[in-house]
Amino acid sequence: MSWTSDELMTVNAARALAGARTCFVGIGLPSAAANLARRTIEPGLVLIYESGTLGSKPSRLPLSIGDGELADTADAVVSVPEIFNYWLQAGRIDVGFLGAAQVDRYANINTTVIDRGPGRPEGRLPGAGGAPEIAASCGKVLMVLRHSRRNMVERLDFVTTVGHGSGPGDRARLGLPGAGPVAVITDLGVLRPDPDTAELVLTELHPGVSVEQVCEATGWKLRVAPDVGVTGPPTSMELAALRELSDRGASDA
Amino acid sequence: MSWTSDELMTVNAARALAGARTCFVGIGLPSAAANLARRTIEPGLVLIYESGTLGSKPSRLPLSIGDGELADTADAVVSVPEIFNYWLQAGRIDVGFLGAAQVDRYANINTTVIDRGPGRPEGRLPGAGGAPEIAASCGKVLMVLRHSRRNMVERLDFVTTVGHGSGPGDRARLGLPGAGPVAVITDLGVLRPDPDTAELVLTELHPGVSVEQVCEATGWKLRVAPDVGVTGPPTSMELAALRELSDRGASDA
Amino acid sequence: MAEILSLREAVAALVRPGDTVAMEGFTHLIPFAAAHEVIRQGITDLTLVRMTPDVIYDQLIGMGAARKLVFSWGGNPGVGSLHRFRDAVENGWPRPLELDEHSHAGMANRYVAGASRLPFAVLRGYRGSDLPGRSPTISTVRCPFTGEELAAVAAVNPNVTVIHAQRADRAGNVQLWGLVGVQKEAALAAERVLVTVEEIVDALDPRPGAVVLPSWSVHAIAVAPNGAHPSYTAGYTVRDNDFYQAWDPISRDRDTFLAWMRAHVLEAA
Amino acid sequence: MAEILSLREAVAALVRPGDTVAMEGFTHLIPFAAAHEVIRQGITDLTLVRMTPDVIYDQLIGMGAARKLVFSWGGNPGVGSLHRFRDAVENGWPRPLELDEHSHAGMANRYVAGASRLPFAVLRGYRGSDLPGRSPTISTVRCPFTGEELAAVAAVNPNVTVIHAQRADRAGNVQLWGLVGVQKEAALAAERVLVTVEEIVDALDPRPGAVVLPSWSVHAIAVAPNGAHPSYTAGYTVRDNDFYQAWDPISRDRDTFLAWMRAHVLEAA
Repeated sequence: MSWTSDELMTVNAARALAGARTCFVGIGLPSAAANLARRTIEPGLVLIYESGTLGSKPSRLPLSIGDGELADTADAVVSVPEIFNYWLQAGRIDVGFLGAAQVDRYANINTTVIDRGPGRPEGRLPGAGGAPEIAASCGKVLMVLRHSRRNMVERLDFVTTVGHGSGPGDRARLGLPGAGPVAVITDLGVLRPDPDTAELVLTELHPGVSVEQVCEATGWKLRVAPDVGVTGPPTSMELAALRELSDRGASDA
Repeated sequence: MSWTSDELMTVNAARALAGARTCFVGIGLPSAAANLARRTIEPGLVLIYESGTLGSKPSRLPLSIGDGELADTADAVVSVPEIFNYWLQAGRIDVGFLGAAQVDRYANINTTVIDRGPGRPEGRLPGAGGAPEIAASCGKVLMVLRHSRRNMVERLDFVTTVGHGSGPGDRARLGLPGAGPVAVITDLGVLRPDPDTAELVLTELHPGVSVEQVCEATGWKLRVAPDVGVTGPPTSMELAALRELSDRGASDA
Repeated sequence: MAEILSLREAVAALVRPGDTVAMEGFTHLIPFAAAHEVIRQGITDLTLVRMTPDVIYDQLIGMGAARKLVFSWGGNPGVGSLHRFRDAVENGWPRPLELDEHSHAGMANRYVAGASRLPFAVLRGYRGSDLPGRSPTISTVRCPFTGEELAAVAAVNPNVTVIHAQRADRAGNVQLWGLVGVQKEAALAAERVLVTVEEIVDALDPRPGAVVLPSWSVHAIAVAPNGAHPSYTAGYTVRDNDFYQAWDPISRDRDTFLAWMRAHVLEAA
Repeated sequence: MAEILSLREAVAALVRPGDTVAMEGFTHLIPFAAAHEVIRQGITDLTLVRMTPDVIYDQLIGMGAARKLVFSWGGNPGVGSLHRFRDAVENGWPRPLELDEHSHAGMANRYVAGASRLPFAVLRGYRGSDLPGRSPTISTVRCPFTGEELAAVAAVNPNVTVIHAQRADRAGNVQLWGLVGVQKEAALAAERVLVTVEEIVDALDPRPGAVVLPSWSVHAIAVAPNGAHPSYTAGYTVRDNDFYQAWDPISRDRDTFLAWMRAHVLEAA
């Protein structure tokens, strides 16, 4: 059986949701992962979208966070202010699942602007969306993005969303209640914050990926766990579920 | 045709709603008046109850502000926080209609405690309810209560709700956006604030009531308008509508 | 996830002596059955929170379950005074009752802040009123943009909120409709949430005006048919207006009250 | 009371050059037809407010209608960038675009404050983010009870809010359901409210999940069937996902964009 690197990423992102009860699903790749988790490892996972749906059970991947099926299949639909104030901010959500344009070694995120160098205008990214408060208030945060030196950078051009700030203790100092990012899942492997330094460390490679490849694709000098592991290959069931989902909708929801 | 003094009060309270589009209906006598207005002088009047109903059209007088018919006949039912924040506080309501336990010459209201004199415990009244913010935020305020030295007092034991404070300019100084009380309708007549002093002045007597009677029933030295008028007697239509309402429900809603 | 328990089990599991307890329901859906179970279990020293204390708190206060009341309007709606409430406040019977007193707008916003896990809420309220002088949970805050001074009220976060709803499904999702009052906010403000329902159904078909509390926001559900009586449950029961009127003479006298509670609450169920 | 007008009349009556205009709808119920009418009437110098600018604002911005954008996420959902938005921000074409940029939580609360007629709202937000440094409408406030410092955001009070809804009755009461987003708050925050609807009906029978805006909170209603296209109206139309994908190549190039707008907006209607 063969698979693409995007499939490896999504399957592993879904696996990271094992044990989660509720997930605030950010726009982008997270929606594919969270929907796959509901079909595989965590069938009871409650999907929460910032468009106001609690407990959506879409039959296909939504193209946008406002697809009608998210509302039609939800346990409850609430207003956007309510979803942010009563549900997210109140700390009721176990996992926040985010994509990102730029990530640094402390899992901080930039989705606002790209510095293109002196004399050139800033490049525009979509903006913050729900991310700053998702990352602040969920019990923990998962991130999923494609691995490249453009995405995994030495220094963010702008801090839209705080992961671990400038290191240990920063979240507490800033008054961010959740534990923050616990894993960054890419198409090459999985990075996790070192418990002592909060710096992202390569802890797992996807099958067939080398440490050198990952270091090469990372914009900072990436630390590698001494006992770096290899993620289990996608099972046929995982792939079948993912492909069924993707056939029915967009893969980059 | 004959009528009771309570009927005189309610009929005149209803008449005071002429021209109003929306009315925030306080608990107590105001509900009878507002419902009568909908059946007589102002059929399009939109009744708003603090229980969260916008546009209730009850067929009988509700015993409480939470009777099911208020919700069943409403254009919209919203939560209690919403009714206070988005509808009342936002200044969308033309008239606030309040009852009161104690009123002073500036139409301030006490519904909290009664001072029973030295060594005796305070007498307990029900409390503020919605009144402080109804009186603050509605375009104008009407009040309805039975006239007695116990109710119309020289000095309030407690200021629960500000009418005109201690006189002209006080509402502006306090930042109260609405115009405040414009009429106090009792079972003896109608008092209105003097435009210059904001003090309540007797402007109209109900048919058969004398100025002396009203002064006698008022706890402060009541000023009387030079051209004090007499309210029109209840029409047979008003009385019939009121009696039909009352027969169907409680008269002191 | 909500557990479906008997009312006795649910109250025993969730309500503890000394707790701050909110029983909400704005005239509609007042959780009388749960309050009676609290009385039967002798749970006391409670701080009771409720916008409109009503007959339900008159009963709890008269039975000595409360040390403090947080509220905004305490009357028998459409009837008159709450005699047990007044007796406790005026005469300390059966025990003194501390008060924290607000306006409705203030109380509603205290629940909103609680549900949002903010320490306070902002409103245009209390201006010129004597209420702030009596409450440590009313203060002011200045707008950082306009300089305007506004009222601030402290969040309410009960240990337990108790509400009554039309129904729940077997997974523990709760559905209520009609006048929904401040129940969502009161529930989400609490550490623990107990919901009594008219019935458990297989599926919650959508209803106009319904609020749904997902199972994972509720801790215990107990079936209590007619559990809001003498209040009502839209679609199931009607308000027993006669009872509210009958409560006036029952509650005026301490002994009559106690005899009634003994016969109808302590020795019932 | 809401007046029922043609879309042309309603836009002409309510939207003025230089206005602050919010067109809301969180993916669902986006008022495209009204936006196109604004473009056709050449109303310009607008400050556009919207949580998720989306294709609707890409079109207004690309046609030069906006001088400023207040927002929290500006992309083509599920597809990619908004090219006209980026061209305006990065290259000032067809005119420079000033930005006031928030998070979703911040924007949602700005509307809540606006609807409540408070000058600001409080939230736990923006902590550690660079966003406050770029926006004059983000500040802090201290809790008077706990001393905690929280984010404060300035209220948004548009001159006009434009929304699309399923239907209105002849009296001008408006009903919308499905994902209701932030439309109630956006409407109630505005001085003037314009609602386009799929149809006018005799009576609004109650619907699960429906929000009703009473006639007296709305200023003009215009019938615009399929008026949310390429967005959708639950119960009436489905989202045109193909259009969102097609918009990417159309909007990448200035001339292609202008030709498309000429053919499909300016010369349509």
